[in-house]
Amino acid sequence: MRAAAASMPMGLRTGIFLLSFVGFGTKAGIVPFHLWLPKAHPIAPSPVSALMSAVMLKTAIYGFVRFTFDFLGGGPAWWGYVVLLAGAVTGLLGILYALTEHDMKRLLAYSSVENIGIIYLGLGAALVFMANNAPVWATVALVAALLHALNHSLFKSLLFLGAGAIADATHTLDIEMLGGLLKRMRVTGTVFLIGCCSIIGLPLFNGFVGEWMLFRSFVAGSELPGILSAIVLPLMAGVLALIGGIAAACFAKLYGIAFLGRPRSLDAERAAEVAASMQAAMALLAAACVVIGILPGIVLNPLTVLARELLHTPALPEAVLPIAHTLPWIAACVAVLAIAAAGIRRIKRTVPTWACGLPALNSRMQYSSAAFSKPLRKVFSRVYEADRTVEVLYTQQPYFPKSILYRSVRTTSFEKSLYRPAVDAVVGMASRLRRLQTGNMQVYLLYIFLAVIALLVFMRFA
Amino acid sequence: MGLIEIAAAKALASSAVFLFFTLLVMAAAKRISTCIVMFSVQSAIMAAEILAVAYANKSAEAYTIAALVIVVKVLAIPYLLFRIVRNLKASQDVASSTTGAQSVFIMVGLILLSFFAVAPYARTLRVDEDMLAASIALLLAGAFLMVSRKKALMQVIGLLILENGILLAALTTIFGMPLVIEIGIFFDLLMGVFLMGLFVFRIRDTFEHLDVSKLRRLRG
Amino acid sequence: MTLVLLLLVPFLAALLVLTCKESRRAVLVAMSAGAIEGAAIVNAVWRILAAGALQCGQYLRADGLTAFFLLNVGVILALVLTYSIGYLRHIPAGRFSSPRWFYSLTFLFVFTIMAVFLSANLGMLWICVESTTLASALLVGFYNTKGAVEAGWKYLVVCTVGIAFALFGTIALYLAAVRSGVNPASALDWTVLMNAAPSFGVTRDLVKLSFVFVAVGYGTKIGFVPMHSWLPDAHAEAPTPISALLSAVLLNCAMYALLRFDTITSHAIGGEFSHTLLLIFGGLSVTVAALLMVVQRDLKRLLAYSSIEHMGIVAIGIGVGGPLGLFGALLHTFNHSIAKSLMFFTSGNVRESFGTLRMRRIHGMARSMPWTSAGLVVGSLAIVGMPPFGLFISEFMILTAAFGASRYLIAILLLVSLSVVFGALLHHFQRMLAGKRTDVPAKLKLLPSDFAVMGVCTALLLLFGVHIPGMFAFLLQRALVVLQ
Amino acid sequence: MNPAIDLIQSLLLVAIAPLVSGVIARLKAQMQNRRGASVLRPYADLLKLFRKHDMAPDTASWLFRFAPAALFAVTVTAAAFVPVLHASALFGVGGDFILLVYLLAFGRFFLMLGAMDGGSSFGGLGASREALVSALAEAPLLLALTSVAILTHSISVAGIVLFTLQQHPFQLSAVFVFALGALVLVAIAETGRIPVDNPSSHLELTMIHEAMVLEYSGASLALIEWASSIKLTLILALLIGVFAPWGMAAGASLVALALAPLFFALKLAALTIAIAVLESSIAKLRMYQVPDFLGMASALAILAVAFTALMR
Repeated sequence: MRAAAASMPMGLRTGIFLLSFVGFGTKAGIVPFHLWLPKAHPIAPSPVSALMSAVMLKTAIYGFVRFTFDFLGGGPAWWGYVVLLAGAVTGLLGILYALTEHDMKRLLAYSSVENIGIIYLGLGAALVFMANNAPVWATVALVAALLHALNHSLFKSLLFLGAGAIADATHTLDIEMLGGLLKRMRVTGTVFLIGCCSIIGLPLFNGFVGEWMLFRSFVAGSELPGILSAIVLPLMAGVLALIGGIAAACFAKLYGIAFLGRPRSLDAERAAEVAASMQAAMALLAAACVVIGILPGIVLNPLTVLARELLHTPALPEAVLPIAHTLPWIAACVAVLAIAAAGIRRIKRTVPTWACGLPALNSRMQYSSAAFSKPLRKVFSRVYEADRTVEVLYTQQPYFPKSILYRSVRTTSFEKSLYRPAVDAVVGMASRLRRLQTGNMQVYLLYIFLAVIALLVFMRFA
Repeated sequence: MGLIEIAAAKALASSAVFLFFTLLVMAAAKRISTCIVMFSVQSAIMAAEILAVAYANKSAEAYTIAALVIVVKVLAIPYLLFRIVRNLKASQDVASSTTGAQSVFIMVGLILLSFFAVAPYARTLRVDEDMLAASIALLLAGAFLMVSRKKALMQVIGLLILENGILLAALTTIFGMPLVIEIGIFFDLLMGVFLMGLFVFRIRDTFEHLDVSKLRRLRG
Repeated sequence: MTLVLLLLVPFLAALLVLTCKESRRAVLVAMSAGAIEGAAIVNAVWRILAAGALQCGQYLRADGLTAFFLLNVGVILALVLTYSIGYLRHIPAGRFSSPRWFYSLTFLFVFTIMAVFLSANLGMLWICVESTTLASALLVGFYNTKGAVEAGWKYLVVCTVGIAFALFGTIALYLAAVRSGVNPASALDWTVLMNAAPSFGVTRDLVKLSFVFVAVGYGTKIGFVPMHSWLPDAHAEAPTPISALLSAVLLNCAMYALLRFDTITSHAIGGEFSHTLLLIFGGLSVTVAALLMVVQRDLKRLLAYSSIEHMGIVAIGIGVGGPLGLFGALLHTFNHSIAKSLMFFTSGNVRESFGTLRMRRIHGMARSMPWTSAGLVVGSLAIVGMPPFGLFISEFMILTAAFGASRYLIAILLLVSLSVVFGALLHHFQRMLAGKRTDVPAKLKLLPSDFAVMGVCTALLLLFGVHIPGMFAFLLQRALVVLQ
Repeated sequence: MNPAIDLIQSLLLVAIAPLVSGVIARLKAQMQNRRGASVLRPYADLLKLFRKHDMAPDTASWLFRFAPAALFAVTVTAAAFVPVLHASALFGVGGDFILLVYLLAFGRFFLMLGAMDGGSSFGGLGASREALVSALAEAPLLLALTSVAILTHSISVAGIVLFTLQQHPFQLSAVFVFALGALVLVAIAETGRIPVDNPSSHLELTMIHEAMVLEYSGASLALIEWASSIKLTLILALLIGVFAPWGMAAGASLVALALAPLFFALKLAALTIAIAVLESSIAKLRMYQVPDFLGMASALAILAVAFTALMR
């Protein structure tokens, strides 16, 4: 296969690359082919969502890797830049969209888009390294991408299962209706927290390892001879950091609103822990997240073998090995310190939350999910286009309105400016075509006769 | 040359004109029964032609085909169609979307067009120009009738005329195809007309009219 | 004898089943006849593979290509018959619309289809293709509703007119052969024509003329745009098993006829002309069908347009040519037939449950009918060419062949259309699947047979997406040998 | 080099952190014509808080109690990355800047969650604002450090410091200027100083950090306050180490090691004065101008990275 691919003309190779990029990209959910993902996830039951995120997206990644790296054996640097760009845009838009979601599963689905973007960043970097004849770093980038894919399937499954548990316990996935679940569902809440820590790439959790290797390979990009790659790759570290930062905000919102504070609805208040089997499943995944996060060596080695198989390259460079040795020490250090710090303190009593001296707080006074994400939404308002309406109902007194209704519908400008016109054009054309199917059979017959005549004319000239 | 030969030669030479005549009558016709009669006549002319060819070539196959044409197209199908018309007890109007004069003019135009179209082929294929033109004219005329007449039965008749054109084309160029195939085609045709007749009844029963231009529930 | 048996079984079954007044007996007879026919097909395919080709008299022959399509018919027939067990519960009793009539007409239809594949003679081929129209027209109009009658009528007339052009084309080819010195008695025989084709040079124009008419004629039956107008009506109004049969078998059957003509034409005057024509039809079909899928309101019409699109893809595969293109095209006919059957079966369940196929009125499928929804999702993923389903492989082959042959325009057109289709299906199905449990009017109990059918379809799609079985690949190679 | 030295300098960093906060507060007070509290006041505060009762709101879960410990632990761990007296660190080879940045993010994440567990609107408000600042500060911080890492051919913090130390000040690439600019801006945002946040504010309209810790009391509060002063000192030490390490010991020379605290103290003093001057002379930015502020930092950082390639 590889030999056949090597002898193919460049045009064909490019064709295959672009095809597999778009084809697998659609399946993986890279922007701008991501639209189906957040629509499909909320419909599916939680285990299916988990499986979809974990396996289906990964088969797409696998397919792309297989085609681009194994079958085609890499290509010119611009392939890599295309993939990098796609990854950067996908990651950023994915997490920005996730930030504004209040439906837990939609949020997680958009976060899948983001993670696919991160994986594509690694794949793009690997392609650039390969085109620049730096197989060692290509291996690092590819291992990073594969590792992140693996990690993503772990923590995203965990989170989707957690979402399923919450749906079971509270019958809703709208986080504006939740709150205080950690107290009511201790195991679910704890493992969900581990999932959140993993997904935003905190050290000692598995998400960090993949991202670290990505960062490392981006920094190594500065050693490449080409000016362009030496600028673009390190800048991608900034993109990745921005994605990570927003992801932290996003999952702080998700966890903080859904699991912490006071319940925002009766259902959330009455929530109880889910079945033990479900807890066990989640706990297993959470354990995997932590183990890989602290001892990344156990997955790094097999993945390196795999990547070397794909790229036919030497082992990982020395420069990336220390992380595997450092993380356990860091873990130990943090653990000892945290235990020590926790040991100093003795919680004496619980008191009502301070309410500025007013009567007791209620759940409606808490920060809502929409409010939490508001500052970031405002900063990135160019990406979102919200249709806002505020209806204020006054009685007699002008300063004490009876009710204020605030409605905000988010449509993303990306969808508006790129897809809307395209979709409108397609639908317009389709509607016009639709009129050709008049229902009148005589017109149909006319079409056939016209086709014959047109072809006879064509035949004369062909 | 005996009388029969002279008659045969005459028939061959002028049959195209007769065929054109039947087409013009159909174009002008307002009643379905006229069209059915004209179709029968048209088929009879073709049968005569085939008989002439058969006689000239002493071909048993051609005789069989002529017999088939007489049985199926001159007698059976017109009979079937008449029965349908009678049983339908509906208006006999062909419901043309063009006026009579327009239809005739268009028909004349189609006939001229077919002469114009076959000119180059007639020479290379070494066949009689007006017969080939007639076959194309029949094709076009059938198509025209199907498109312009709104009654379901007229679609059937148009299709039959179209079919006649194809048959004529085959006859004038290569004296028809192998016998088994011809028989198969005739059988298919008969079944087709029978089925269409069945559907005409169903249309009348379910829609209570026979105007196919109003069958427009399914579209888009 | 092997070949005669293939024809005899469905024909006798059609007669026999008509005598069964009781519907359970009819089902039993039909299922056993189906089993016998299946065995006969397997036997025939086996023998064909062993012998290369089978001949029976002057007019029946089966070669590798036939074997491939026979297998296709066998699989779909089995699926359709099994599905019908459950489906027939809902057939209202009428004068001609009873299970026995349904089975009788279905077997008659199968009989004509088998005859198409077994014809050794292009004239016979035409007769049989025309017979398929006649046999299936009554099935399309089976329900005798306004829509069904209208669809049946249009189907009958449009296809008969279209097929008439194919007759003209056949005659033109016959003329060309006779004028090139082939014995008139065997000048319609396929092998004879194939051998004589290279000497058709003198009648070059005639061969071209012939192919134009054949392409329009059989193209009508295949559903190429702009001759496709009958197809959505017929597919939408026919009983669901018949829709599957039409889409999965009848279209392939017409495609088979066109493929035979294309091969002869390519041999006679080179592939340029006929392939260009196929690419034009293919490109037009794919584009128009993809666009029309966006604005469909009825589920089965949507599926019908999708069939047009896929026939366009097959035409592109043949038009691009080369071993890869042809291989992809043949494989695609098979994959499409399975995926589309699955889709139609699920649409049948939807109709029984919701009482409508208007997509706007269908909500909450995912909750209320999870298995059917799963079938729909698998089918639609397969139909838009997602890995790991079979259509991905065949589409990929066709695209690769197109890029390899530097047919960039058509390849890009195909890609764009595929994405439009993806968008259209997503748009339609997402709304149908989502929603509350309460949106569903009636609960449909699925029979084991329904599960079996959907399971087999899914398994086959997955199998062909992951690995093409060796025997099947061998069969396909044999079919390709015939075409080259 | 010597783990003992590394341990001592890390502990030193942790130990002097409250002092740095105290000095800055004192300097600010004096600039504002107040006498100000003793520079040792933060130690007294910590001592007092550690002895006080620890209270938790009734809505809070275990996370509320765990968050300060986690914050403190990761911040102290991060302190073990940064050379202070000797150009090495406890986490020398593996202690790279990426890990450092993410460890700080770790602490912040837990602090945000702890704040939200209180169930009042203040916690959510503070966490939301903190999320904004940290989301936007992470990229320039990482990019600026990336450019430095590229220039010094090392990703570990100790390695970066060692490289710079071995250069003559005038040998250093001009790119450092951009990196320094970016890092200073980010450092301000990260440590919650004016003009991004006001550490002494108790007005809900302006506060970020203070809003988050409103529900904390006793030892928990002590841990949080200590952790944030460690973070401040750590970042100052990082700035010193990366951009002006001269005077730090590199070899095993005892003289150099003995002089190193002096140099460090001088440079730290200069920085605290700079902070005090800055905080006394400019006003806090409006909340929605903070992104602009960080945008400038990002621009500088991007420029720094681009110049590393362009000026090779």
